[in-house]
Amino acid sequence: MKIVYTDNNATTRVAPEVLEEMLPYLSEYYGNPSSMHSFGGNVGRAIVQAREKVSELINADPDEIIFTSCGTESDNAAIHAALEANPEKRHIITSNVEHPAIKNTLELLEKKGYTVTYVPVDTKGRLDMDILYRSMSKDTALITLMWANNETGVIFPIQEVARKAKEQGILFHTDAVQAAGKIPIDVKDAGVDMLSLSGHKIHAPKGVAVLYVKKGLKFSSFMTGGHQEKGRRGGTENTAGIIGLGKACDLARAHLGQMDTTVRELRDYLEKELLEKIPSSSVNGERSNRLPNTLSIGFDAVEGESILLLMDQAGICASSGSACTSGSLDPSHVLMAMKVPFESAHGTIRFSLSTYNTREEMDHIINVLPPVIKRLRDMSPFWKK
Amino acid sequence: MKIVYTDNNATTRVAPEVLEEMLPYLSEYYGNPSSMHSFGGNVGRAIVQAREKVSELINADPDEIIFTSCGTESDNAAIHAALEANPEKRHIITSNVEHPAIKNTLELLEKKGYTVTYVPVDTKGRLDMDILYRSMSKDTALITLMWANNETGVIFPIQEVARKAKEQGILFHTDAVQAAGKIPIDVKDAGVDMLSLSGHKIHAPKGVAVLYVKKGLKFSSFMTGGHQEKGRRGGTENTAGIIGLGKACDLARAHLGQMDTTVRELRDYLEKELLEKIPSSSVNGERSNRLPNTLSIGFDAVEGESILLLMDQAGICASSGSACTSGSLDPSHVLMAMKVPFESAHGTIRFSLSTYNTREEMDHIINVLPPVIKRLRDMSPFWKK
Amino acid sequence: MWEYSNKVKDHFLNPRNVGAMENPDAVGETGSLSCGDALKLFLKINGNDRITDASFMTFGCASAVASSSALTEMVKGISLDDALKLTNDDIADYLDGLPKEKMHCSVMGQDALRKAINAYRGIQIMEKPGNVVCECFGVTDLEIISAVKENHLKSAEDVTCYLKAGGGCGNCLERIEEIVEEARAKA
Amino acid sequence: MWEYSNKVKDHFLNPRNVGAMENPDAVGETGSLSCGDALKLFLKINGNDRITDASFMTFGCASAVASSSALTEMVKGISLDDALKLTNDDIADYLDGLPKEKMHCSVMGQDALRKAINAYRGIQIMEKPGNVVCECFGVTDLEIISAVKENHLKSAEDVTCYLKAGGGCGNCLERIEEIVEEARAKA
Ligand SMILES: Cc1ncc(COP(=O)(O)O)c(C=O)c1O
Ligand SMILES: Cc1ncc(COP(=O)(O)O)c(C=O)c1O
Ligand code: FES
Ligand code: FES
Repeated sequence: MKIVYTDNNATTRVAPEVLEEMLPYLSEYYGNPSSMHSFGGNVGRAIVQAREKVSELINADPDEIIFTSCGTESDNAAIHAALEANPEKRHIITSNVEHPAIKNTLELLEKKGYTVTYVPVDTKGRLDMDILYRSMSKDTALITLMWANNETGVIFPIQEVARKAKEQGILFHTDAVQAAGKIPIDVKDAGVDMLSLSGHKIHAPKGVAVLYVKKGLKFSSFMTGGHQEKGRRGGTENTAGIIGLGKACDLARAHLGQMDTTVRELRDYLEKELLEKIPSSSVNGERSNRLPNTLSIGFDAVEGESILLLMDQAGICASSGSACTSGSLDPSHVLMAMKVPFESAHGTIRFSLSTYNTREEMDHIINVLPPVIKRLRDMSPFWKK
Repeated sequence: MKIVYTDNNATTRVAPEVLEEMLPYLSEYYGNPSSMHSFGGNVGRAIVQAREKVSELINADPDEIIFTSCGTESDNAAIHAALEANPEKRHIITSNVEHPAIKNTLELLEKKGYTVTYVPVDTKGRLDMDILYRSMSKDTALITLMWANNETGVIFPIQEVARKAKEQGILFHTDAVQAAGKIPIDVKDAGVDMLSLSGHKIHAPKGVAVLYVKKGLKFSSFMTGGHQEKGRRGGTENTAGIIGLGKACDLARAHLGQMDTTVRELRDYLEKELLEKIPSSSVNGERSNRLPNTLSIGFDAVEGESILLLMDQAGICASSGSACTSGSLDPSHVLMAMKVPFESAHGTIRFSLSTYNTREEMDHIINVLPPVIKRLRDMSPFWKK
Repeated sequence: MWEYSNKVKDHFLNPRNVGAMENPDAVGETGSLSCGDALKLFLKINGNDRITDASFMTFGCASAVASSSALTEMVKGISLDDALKLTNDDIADYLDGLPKEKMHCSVMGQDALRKAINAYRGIQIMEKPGNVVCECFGVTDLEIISAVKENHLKSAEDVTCYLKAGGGCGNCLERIEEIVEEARAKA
Repeated sequence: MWEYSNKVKDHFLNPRNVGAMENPDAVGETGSLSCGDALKLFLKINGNDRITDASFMTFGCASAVASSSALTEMVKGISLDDALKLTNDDIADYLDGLPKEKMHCSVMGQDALRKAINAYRGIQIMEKPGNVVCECFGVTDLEIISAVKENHLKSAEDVTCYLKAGGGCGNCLERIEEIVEEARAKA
């Protein structure tokens, strides 16, 4: 059965060009980039190039790029660095729809005596700017906001907040794990101090990611050890992963236009058809200000896992709006924060596209989904025909 | 030119069998193991198997295995967990020859108010057991000792110390990054609470490692985020790396015998010949109690980098006993701790073999090195013929 | 994906006895929209207190559907007294097991069945004995204690798997852990 | 591996003028065994204060050898006054540059040359002007200040690259940073 993969906000396929670039470093060029022998030196040079490519995607300087192992590590490292740089400040500002990498980390810090303001979003997933600005104080060490939301794709006004943060001398970090490669990112223009991105969301392999740290920022390592990454991240470098990420950033840069046109059109087509063909369905998040590849759509009176498994029978991969794989049974905290009614929150599906998706694939989904929803509604005690 | 690679304590080649096992997960099986769709589920199953294979190498249970990104992360995570589990204790014991992943991390903790005892080693690299035992107290949260030293290969009496630690209710962690795959490791028999190992030292790729955490130990995550690794390590799993590591552990287990025989014989042969052919040369570390693959040998009155570069001209890869790639100019802290005289410390070379090395390769080194040392001595102001 | 048994998959993909029943003799309802799963069980009961037919409507995940479907198959033809003896474990066994995280689906089946029979017999069960511990899912301490005993639960995590309690905001987890420890100490 | 220029590689692999000189007119020594590199420079000087021959013995890394070799080539045939004007940057330039972390090797060359010439001229240079800041490498504050000025150093890290100071135990790094800042403020 052909797989229709529309779960690209969860993870992406490794681009064949990326794998090709990696393979030599998984076979003959296995040297340690820190080694003295020229065998290791070759690898070191390839890493220099990868660093340049990554920096070009976000308009950073190469030595502002620190390679890490995942978006979660980048987020952890950014928070750690901000607090170490401001040991006397005890307040952090974030939103209430952040990824667990930020959310859970900050919740632990609350237990250690930090105060965290979780700025709420409205029913469209938009940040309450008023609360955000009013919560900024002399005691604020860090503002961390995701550039775009992984579930709804809603984009936050990063540049605007970064400017305000700078005015008040507050460090600003953005989790751009979902934004990178989908919309243009320019760290200089946006004025952010730190930024996270993760390789496996942009067709690089899992196990490699980036923390951008603005030049001049006093950075304390999260992962302490050897002198790798100029002493900013200990641990032998994931050479093949890093080299793959370099190539993936090249490709992502080349594909930004396509994201904004082809991919957006496919998403809009899928959205329009599903809304039309399936009654009592609704889109989550501000439609006009979303990532071009993301569609979060709720179907009343049915439950997400069941929808996913029936779609799976037809080869369609997507995500649900619940966090049930984690053992939690509530709708995701993002949908709860947006006050999406339980009625549709439990039945929310996220489709997230990539440049590999086609119109035929959208048509397949559009054919498969309406009878799936009908079948589940027919057995739902909450469905009022 | 054929490369003679004898720098396996730095990093190893990815075994072809390992790469083969990984490749499907770098191409068609790119799903997220946490996903609901069966596409991701396949990957999840492969990870379950890898976890079993890893646990077999060290006689652990599969759910005692936490996958991390590097040995450094495992070390950081172990220290973090031990301190979180004992919030009232402020003392840590370690040796003065640990890897920077431990050493630098503990030095930072000293700045935060912890007391660290760095138990010294003697000139053979053996731990001072008396100081070690006398430093244990009610305030000790953690003893962390490397199983085997990366530079000299000297093995510490892990089981003995673990037993004493247990008697006194002190958590015991061992950095087995160099020991794993080279000598048998049995966590149950040794009685350790936590153990680090790193994939790229045992023919898996760089970017994947393991922290073993004994069942029942109260574990606080170092990397906080999603529910991966049963909530003990956030971040999307490095699936291909993990699957490769599973295979590498299988191979390592199968090759343990060969390590103890063939590899040890090659090492001993190399050692004997070099000592014989090169005057004023000496082995660092207790010869009778070393990893079978490691030879740290010092040549008086010459400098390591020069030796390495001249060997590099003949295709031989090894390491020097200085940390000069890190910008430091002193001999390594390990050689300093052993009070190796500057005379030979600056001229120390580490050869570290693997099961891929051959007798012909040893002969190549034995032919190349004597004239190299002579040539450098001829221009050294410190060489007294 | 949850590693479902083939039986679970079969009952999810081809659920038996789906749909509202006309003129049922007994109805049992449990769960709610906000909880993420709910089951409405319909029974036909003959003069001998024997269940002659059963059907269900379910809102929930695959294992909720499969548990409901299995339940209706299991109760057809047995006496009410025997039906009352059915436990959630029996439902899980019938399906060749459920992932631990999904055991609450079988609990839901047991619950709806008992409610239906009790209602049929005119027995008034106090809706919620004990004090509510988990606000998110309205679970009481007595419910937790009895689940700990019946299903040999060992931790708050287990309780969440069986009763969902603790699976929402998580505020109640510490209290649940205490209750589990007490109940285990007494057992 | 350090990314050495082809010139550095050539002078390392094929060093010119290696070896002790018989009856040299001047000798300059710098560095030590404990420091990890050392250079002994030998000069022949004619009646016109012109260097007619030079040779060296070096203990150290590839760039130390290459810097020594380059130095001997550079000084042959020039006057002592011109030789005194040679700086470490000249040596590095001659080699098409040195990695920053290895600049101290060129400093060593300059140092040995000045010592040899001063000794030849009978000038007594106070061995170590200033107060020792870095115990590990015996480097003084005045040495640091002059290196900061001559080589436009910006940080303690730069000082380590040029003078090694700070590259051992690291205890002196804070003090070096202070000195650098002061010196830059005055410059
Ligand atoms: C003893 C020891 N511990 C820890 C490490 C760190 O491992 P990694 O480079 O995978 O972070 C190494 C490897 O250099 C090592 O030899
Ligand atoms: C917004 C956001 N931040 C962080 C992460 C974590 O990235 P990783 O899984 O690479 O740790 C993700 C991915 O799930 C994400 O979507
Ligand atoms: S009160 Fe129990 S999960 Fe919220
Ligand atoms: S005193 Fe300067 S490095 Fe030790």
